[in-house]
Amino acid sequence: MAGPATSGQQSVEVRGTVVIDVEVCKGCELCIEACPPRVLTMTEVERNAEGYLYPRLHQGCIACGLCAQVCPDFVFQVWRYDTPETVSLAEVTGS
Amino acid sequence: MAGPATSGQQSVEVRGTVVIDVEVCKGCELCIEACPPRVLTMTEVERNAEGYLYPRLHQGCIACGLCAQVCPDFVFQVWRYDTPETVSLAEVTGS
Amino acid sequence: MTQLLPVIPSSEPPTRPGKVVDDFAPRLILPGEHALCPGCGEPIAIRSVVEMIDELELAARSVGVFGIGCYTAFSPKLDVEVLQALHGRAPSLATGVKRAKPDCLVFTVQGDGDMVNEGLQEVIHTAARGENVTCILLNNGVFGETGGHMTATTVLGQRTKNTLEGRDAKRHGYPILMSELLAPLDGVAFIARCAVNNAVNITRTRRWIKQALSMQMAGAGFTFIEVLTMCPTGWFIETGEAPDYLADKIAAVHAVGVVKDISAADKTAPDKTAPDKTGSDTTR
Amino acid sequence: MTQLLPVIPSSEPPTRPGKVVDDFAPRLILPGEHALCPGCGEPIAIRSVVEMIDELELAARSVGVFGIGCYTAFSPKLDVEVLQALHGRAPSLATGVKRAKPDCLVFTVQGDGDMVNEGLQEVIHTAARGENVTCILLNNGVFGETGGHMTATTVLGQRTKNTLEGRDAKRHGYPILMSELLAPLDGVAFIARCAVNNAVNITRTRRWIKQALSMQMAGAGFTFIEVLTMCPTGWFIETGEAPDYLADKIAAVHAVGVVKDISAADKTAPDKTAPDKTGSDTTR
Amino acid sequence: MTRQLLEGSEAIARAMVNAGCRFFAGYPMTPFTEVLEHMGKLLPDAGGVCINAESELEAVGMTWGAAATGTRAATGSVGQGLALMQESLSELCQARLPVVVLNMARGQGDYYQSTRGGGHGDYRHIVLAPSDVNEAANLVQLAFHLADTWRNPALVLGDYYLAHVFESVDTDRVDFGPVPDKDWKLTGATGGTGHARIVSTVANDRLDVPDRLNYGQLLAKMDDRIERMRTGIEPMMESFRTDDAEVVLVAYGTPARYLRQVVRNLREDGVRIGLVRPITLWPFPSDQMAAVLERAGTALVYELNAGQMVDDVRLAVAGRADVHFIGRSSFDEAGFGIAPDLDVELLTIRVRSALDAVAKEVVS
Amino acid sequence: MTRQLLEGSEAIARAMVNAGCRFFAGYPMTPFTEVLEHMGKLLPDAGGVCINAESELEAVGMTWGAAATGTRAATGSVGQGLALMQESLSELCQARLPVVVLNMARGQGDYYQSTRGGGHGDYRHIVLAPSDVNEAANLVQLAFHLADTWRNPALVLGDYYLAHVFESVDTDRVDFGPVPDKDWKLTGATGGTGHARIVSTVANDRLDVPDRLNYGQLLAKMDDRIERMRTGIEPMMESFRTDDAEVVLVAYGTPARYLRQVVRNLREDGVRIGLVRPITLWPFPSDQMAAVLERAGTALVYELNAGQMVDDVRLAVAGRADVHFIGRSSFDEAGFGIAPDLDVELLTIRVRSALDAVAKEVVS
Amino acid sequence: MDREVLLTGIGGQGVQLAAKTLAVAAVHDGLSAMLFGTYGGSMRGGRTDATVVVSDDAVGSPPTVSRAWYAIGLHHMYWDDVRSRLRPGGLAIVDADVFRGAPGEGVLGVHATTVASDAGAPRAAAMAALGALAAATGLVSLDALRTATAEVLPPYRAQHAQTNARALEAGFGVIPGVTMPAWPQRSEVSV
Amino acid sequence: MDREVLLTGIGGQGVQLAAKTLAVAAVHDGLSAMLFGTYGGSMRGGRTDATVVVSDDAVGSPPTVSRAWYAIGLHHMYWDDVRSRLRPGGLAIVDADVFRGAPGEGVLGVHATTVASDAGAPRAAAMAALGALAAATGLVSLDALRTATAEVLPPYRAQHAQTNARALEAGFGVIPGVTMPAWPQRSEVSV
Ligand SMILES: Cc1ncc(C[n+]2csc(CCOP(=O)(O)OP(=O)(O)O)c2C)c(N)n1
Ligand SMILES: Cc1ncc(C[n+]2csc(CCOP(=O)(O)OP(=O)(O)O)c2C)c(N)n1
Ligand code: SF4
Ligand code: SF4
Ligand code: SF4
Ligand code: SF4
Ligand code: SF4
Ligand code: SF4
Ligand SMILES: [Mg+2]
Ligand SMILES: [Mg+2]
Repeated sequence: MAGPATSGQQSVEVRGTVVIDVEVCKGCELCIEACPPRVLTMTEVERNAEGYLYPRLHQGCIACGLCAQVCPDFVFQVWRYDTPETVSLAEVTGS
Repeated sequence: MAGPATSGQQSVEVRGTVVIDVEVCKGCELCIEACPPRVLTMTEVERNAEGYLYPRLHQGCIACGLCAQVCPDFVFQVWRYDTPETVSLAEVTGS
Repeated sequence: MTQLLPVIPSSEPPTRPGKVVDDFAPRLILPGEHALCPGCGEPIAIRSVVEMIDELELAARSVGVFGIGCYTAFSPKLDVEVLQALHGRAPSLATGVKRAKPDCLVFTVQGDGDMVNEGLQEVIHTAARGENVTCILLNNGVFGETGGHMTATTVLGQRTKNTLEGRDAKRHGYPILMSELLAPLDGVAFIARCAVNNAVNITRTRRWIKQALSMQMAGAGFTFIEVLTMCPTGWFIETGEAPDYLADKIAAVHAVGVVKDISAADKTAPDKTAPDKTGSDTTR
Repeated sequence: MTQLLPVIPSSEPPTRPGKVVDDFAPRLILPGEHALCPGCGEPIAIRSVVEMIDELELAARSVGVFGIGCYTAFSPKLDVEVLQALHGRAPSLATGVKRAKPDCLVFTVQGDGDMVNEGLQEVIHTAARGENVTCILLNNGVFGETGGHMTATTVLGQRTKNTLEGRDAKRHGYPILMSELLAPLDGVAFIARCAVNNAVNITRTRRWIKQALSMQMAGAGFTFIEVLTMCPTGWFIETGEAPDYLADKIAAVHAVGVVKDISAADKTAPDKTAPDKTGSDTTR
Repeated sequence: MTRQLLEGSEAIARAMVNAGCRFFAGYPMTPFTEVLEHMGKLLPDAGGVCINAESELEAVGMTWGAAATGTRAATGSVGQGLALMQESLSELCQARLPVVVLNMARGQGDYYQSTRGGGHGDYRHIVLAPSDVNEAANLVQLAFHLADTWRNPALVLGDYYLAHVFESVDTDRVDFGPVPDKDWKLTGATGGTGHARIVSTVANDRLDVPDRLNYGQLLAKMDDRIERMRTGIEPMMESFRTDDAEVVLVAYGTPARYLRQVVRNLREDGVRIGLVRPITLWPFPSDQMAAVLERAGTALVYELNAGQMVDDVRLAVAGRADVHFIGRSSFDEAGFGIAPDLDVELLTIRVRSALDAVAKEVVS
Repeated sequence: MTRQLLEGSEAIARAMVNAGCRFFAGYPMTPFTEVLEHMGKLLPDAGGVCINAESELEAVGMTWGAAATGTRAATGSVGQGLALMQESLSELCQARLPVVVLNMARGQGDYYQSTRGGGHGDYRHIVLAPSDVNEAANLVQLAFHLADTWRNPALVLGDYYLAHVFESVDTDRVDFGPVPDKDWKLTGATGGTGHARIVSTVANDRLDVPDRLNYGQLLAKMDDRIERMRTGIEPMMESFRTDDAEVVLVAYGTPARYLRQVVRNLREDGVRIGLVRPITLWPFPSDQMAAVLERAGTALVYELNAGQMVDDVRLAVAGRADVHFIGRSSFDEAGFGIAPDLDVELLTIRVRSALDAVAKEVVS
Repeated sequence: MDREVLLTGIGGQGVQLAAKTLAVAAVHDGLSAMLFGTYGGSMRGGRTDATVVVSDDAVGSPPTVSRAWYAIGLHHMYWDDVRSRLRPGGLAIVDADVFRGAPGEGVLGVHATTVASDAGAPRAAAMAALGALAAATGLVSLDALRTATAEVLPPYRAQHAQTNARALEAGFGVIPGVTMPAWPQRSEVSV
Repeated sequence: MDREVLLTGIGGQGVQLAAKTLAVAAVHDGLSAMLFGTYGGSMRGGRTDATVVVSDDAVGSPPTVSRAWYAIGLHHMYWDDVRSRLRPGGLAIVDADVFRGAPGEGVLGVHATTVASDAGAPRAAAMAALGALAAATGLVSLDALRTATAEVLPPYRAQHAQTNARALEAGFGVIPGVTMPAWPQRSEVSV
């Protein structure tokens, strides 16, 4: 299963990624709840030109497209990799 | 039972009568059907000032008030006799 | 075989002692002619309303709000206060009257053209609001006043000025069954569909009107009376045929009966009659 | 215990080979910002509509008739032909379009204020007529556009600008359940109530919209889609709380599910879901 | 040219269909009802659609929808029904949709409604007022032509008489020349092209600034459009025996027919009197009328109302002729607009006494 | 006198309640919405009722019903919502019901709607146009007084500014003297007496001829009623520095406030300019205004529309002064009626160039 | 030359139908015609009037006229008004079966209801009276009237055409011949 | 004497609230005030502006003004228009945390967002800026502003009064003292 690492896991399978058009985001956070692997989090300080916080992607997207489906502002472009990428946890967390 | 005579009957019990304000009648004939003993009939030639045929009362009213209830033009005043009148058929029909 | 006895005089009160049990127009209708057609059902329905008001001793606290249709011409004959509304708007006027004078009995008198065509929205909102008024629909399935065209309640197959071959669902859509449409709304306390095509139905009409008015005075919420009325003129038939036409055509779709009664649940003998598909269970 | 992996860049397409499965706005929505509030459910609902039009390959024969509400400001962003109606009047305009161009897919987009307040009569008559159009109700229980006042669908207890202590039946009457109100009308072929508060409901929304549009193209008669949408602004809550508020408050009364489907009878596996009282059977 | 004895309503209906009208919707109201009825009979055979709408609001909405597809479409009612439609009738101007609206009015109390509008904001309908059935059959066709030309609603103001009088009439199609291409019409076809059409009261076209409507801008454009119509549409007026007139009657619609007789009668008695009859009520034939009235010096304005068109007459002459109002409301019991006052003898008396009053004024 | 900083909407609401208004119904539409909101807050405590009606049609209907019981009742909207109400608004005159109607208009495009009516037939609303919040608080009370006095609807024509500007304002009850007894009001009490009351648009009272309504007669009576109001209601007008003015600006409502500043500015530069501001728009203060304008010789009429009141100004002067229209529509993006043109500097330029143009005309 | 005919009665007497029959007949005879009917309310009793103007030229009159050459009265209720508008030398016919009170001097009473009833059309008194007027004046031909009776009925009342025609003919038959010719110069227009 | 203040920003920044706080405070200080706010649409982002006119006499200005003594800018989007209306010798304050681009010459940048955040009220930058304006000009007193913060909030947002007041005070504290007195003659109106 992809998604954020659960303690004990050695690697995650990353099936895709998203391009986030942060400038049209309105900070509603609907995407955060919708993301099954919960790899989206909101910025805490940075804001876009309209003054909104916006989401960032963490490693572990499964390309499910739910963020795009629930986003009222069409912020996401979702990519599915032709082949999933296996990311070693040690590598990405530097631990 | 009151109402028009059925062959063989000797007398009818007349429980009341109606006053018919023929000038406001519009000849719709609803009263004719409504009268249980069927003692109302329409004129065939005579018309009121507005040109309508209107109902006449035959002997045998039971003072049920249905004619008044169905009449859209409030043509009837219904009287209930304190005591019914028994009318001998021989007398009224002259037979 | 029955035989008719001779015609007797009927232009004067009898000399034999007795009392008047029905006196031309009822007390709350002013004497004299009115302008509605021969055989029209509307005066019968309106008569039933004012008689029930009289029975409930509410004559001096009632306001009737009239729509625009043939019944409009009848309204000035009532000895009950009348507020004339524009076509379709009576329920909102009734709302205003009731809110301003909550102790009044407030009712509307509207035709199917008035209520189900022009003013459908008003009555539904009034019902949903649970407004404590009684709306009375005189349903004849035509715009009588303007010449007998089809309304939103005209049943399939019914002949009207613009559906001379009968209303056809494909071309003219389906009728709205007003009592059934309102029934699911939470604000509605009582709904009955009545008819004035014969004495039995008139009796039920009176009973259900009385119940609706009583419930209003008890603050039950929105109450609704639909009365099927004859319109021989708009149906293009003889006056004498209209009662049967009503029973056979109209009431076959718009079934006579109590459609909703929130008070029935609490009663041992509910004043509720099963819908009657023919509307002609009668002594005609 | 889950642990978040590091943030990765997301401002550019990836270099790793892959394909776009969701491309910002769908094809029939023009790119760029829109003026609706953060967390508003309406763009999600409208997106679903145009995506289904695209799937059915009807983009070049569709006309959408818009009511007046917040969604109005969204309509010029569509790459589907749009006819703007006055507040409440969209179903009649849609009727005119459909009668003049029977081959077009004709749908309305209306809010609860637009459809259930101002234009209640229009949609009911259109439905009763069996008009072969699809009316889409975006129901958020408030007049979003004018500041969040109560509408005719606001559920009891719901907080709005003029019912800050919650809608109270005594003062403000009862809500109208639009899908249920229309269901008994004979002209109606399909009714479903959907919601866009989570991905599962969005998926059903899309499915039912597709069915309604397909049935229209097959000439089935009037089809109706009610979509419960979030309005955090009018509900005076945080955007993130709105999906749950919708499920817990609104959908508890306006239940999600297929309410009527005349085609279901003929099907072996009907596309019909039992009404869901919570609207929250979800993977949220 | 084929003339038939037709009721005005039927003649109007036939003329509309001959003008290419293919959609009609209305709600019964006397004396408009018969036009609706005739359209219901005629349109299906002509490949069109007539709907007995459930109300006036729905009628105008349906017509709006049909017109948006480029179909020649019309609706109507009497003034009271049109009062209900006022929001739509003003916004149809804003949406720039060419619909034709019939007002089979009761009396002439709707002049203000027709020419000033009771809708909101600035807008104008093109208003044509026939005075007999033949003219009605012509003007109703012209109404479609002008509506299409200017992308604006055009209103034909009739009355009970025009609806119900039977006359020998020609309803054949009249060719008023070409109209602009309806390159704005909705058929669905432009969807998915990136430039899907929009017909709107609040948005001009797809957004120029992509994220905001500019409704205000659209509203402000109306000033220009009104001005272009006012100057671009040719005003029409009939002058009857005004050449040497010292007093000129002003009336429109059916009353003008009666006043023509009055003029004939008075001329026989040597009174130098004439009649002008505006045919386009908007744009009002101000210049033509001013020219006639100024030359004559005195105008007597007759309307079947409390005085409405008289404003436009006064505005036209701006004090350069004496303008007197000699009309009033006059109704049958049912209020349908059959006017007991419309009687050539009564009107002759009325005009005579107005002439006397004017003469006295001049003397005193 | 107590002055508070209140938003115009709230001030108007308070003034209405203080005037005895006990029923209000409306449907949200910017910028009317806030008045509705404030009435919703105020009325229940005052023993009254405020209903958020489901639509404008229902709002005016409810108000009609409440007014028929003798309750002081009001409704309102913006011009667009009032367009929907036109049938009711004209028939309320026919029913002779004293309701107060607020038009918190968007811009000034509704002058015709207010003063000529878009309803059908002959009727007039009494129309009052305040130009600041204090005046609004006063005139809205006067509106109830006039409505009751004349048994006729009275309309208060406001705008976005009046609805939304906060000013220090006095909303206390103003005593305009007694009003006639409402011996026509419905309470049910006359039922069964043989003379039950009727409040109707089609029947005057119980039938005189018992079996027939005479609707036509009722309609025709309206001519008189209009005339009685026209002559009986005192017209109101403000004159500002017109004594020695050679050019007089004419404006009503909020724009007049800006033009007063313009007059001050231009006076500082020695321009002999003044301002007249009609306060009653119907009856229009024709005589007073004509006197001022004729003496000055030139009038510049400024309205935020394509030119509507200018008709009344022209009708008032009947050619005895030069009347130029210098207004135009001006809107914010949302179309709410916030006008970029309402800027003292811009208006000063506009008036100056009008003065130049007039001067040139005179020379050439 | 305009020849005005006024018809009056109460709702249901067939006044409008008779008027229309006359106008259509006139067109059949190559004349021009204008017809204007008025009735209170759409459906119910009350006054009903019609004005028909027949002309051998184009009709010059407006829809209603102050003066008329001819009048037909089927009911006494509003008759006085109509009668007072008759031109000197004109002709008025009333249904003597229905009329109460004096129809006025010089008015021709025809037992139109009886005539019509006898012809099997008890409701077509108006037609009988129209027949009589045509017979007395030659305003329109009987042939044209006969043709017109069928044309003026809506399809759902087509069955009445026959009876109406019979009443017309019966009424026509009551009058011995043209006594007051409408069209001196067109006397060839005859039965 | 009329003292005009223009406030501008985008929806959600609290511009209208700050304006109302100022107007109410002015009334508390015994001055008269007029306030007019505009915003595109009712509920959504976009330009939002307010004009406040404070006067030691009755307010003479109409609801909107061409020229102003003071301005507060919370967003750069529509700033240029506002700035161009500043009277010579007037004072403008902008939120330096949000502004992109040059606010213009002679404009005082205040890190209003930071100041407000530091005071525990991250959304109250407008209040901080208003505090700064009051401090620099003495247009209204800090006391009056404090009182006003509570009054201007609707009941359902009463919980924000405290935080708004803190932001106000923090903004007030940023400015060393009255540098451009609004009311020379009323210098007693001070903190
Ligand atoms: C706004 C408006 N539209 C149309 C009319 C014309 N009109 C008068 S009565 C009527 C129909 C009435 O029908 P209904 O209410 O069914 O009453 P009925 O005549 O059948 O008793 C119509 C359409 C009107 N008076 N007002
Ligand atoms: C005739 C009319 N009345 C009132 C309005 C004002 N108005 C604009 S949008 C709106 C409410 C819209 O509510 P809804 O349809 O539920 O849409 P939402 O904003 O909630 O999406 C109102 C009342 C209007 N535009 N037209
Ligand atoms: S759902 Fe869209 S608008 Fe909302 S926070 Fe996520 S990206 Fe931003
Ligand atoms: S596509 Fe979106 S919702 Fe799905 S995993 Fe990736 S970021 Fe999360
Ligand atoms: S019911 Fe009445 S109106 Fe009808 S025929 Fe009988 S008496 Fe006459
Ligand atoms: S009261 Fe009327 S219905 Fe009853 S028996 Fe007598 S006449 Fe017949
Ligand atoms: S038309 Fe119909 S409803 Fe009207 S009075 Fe005649 S019968 Fe009654
Ligand atoms: S107010 Fe509500 S419906 Fe309107 S845009 Fe905002 S969230 Fe959406
Ligand atoms: Mg009916
Ligand atoms: Mg909504």
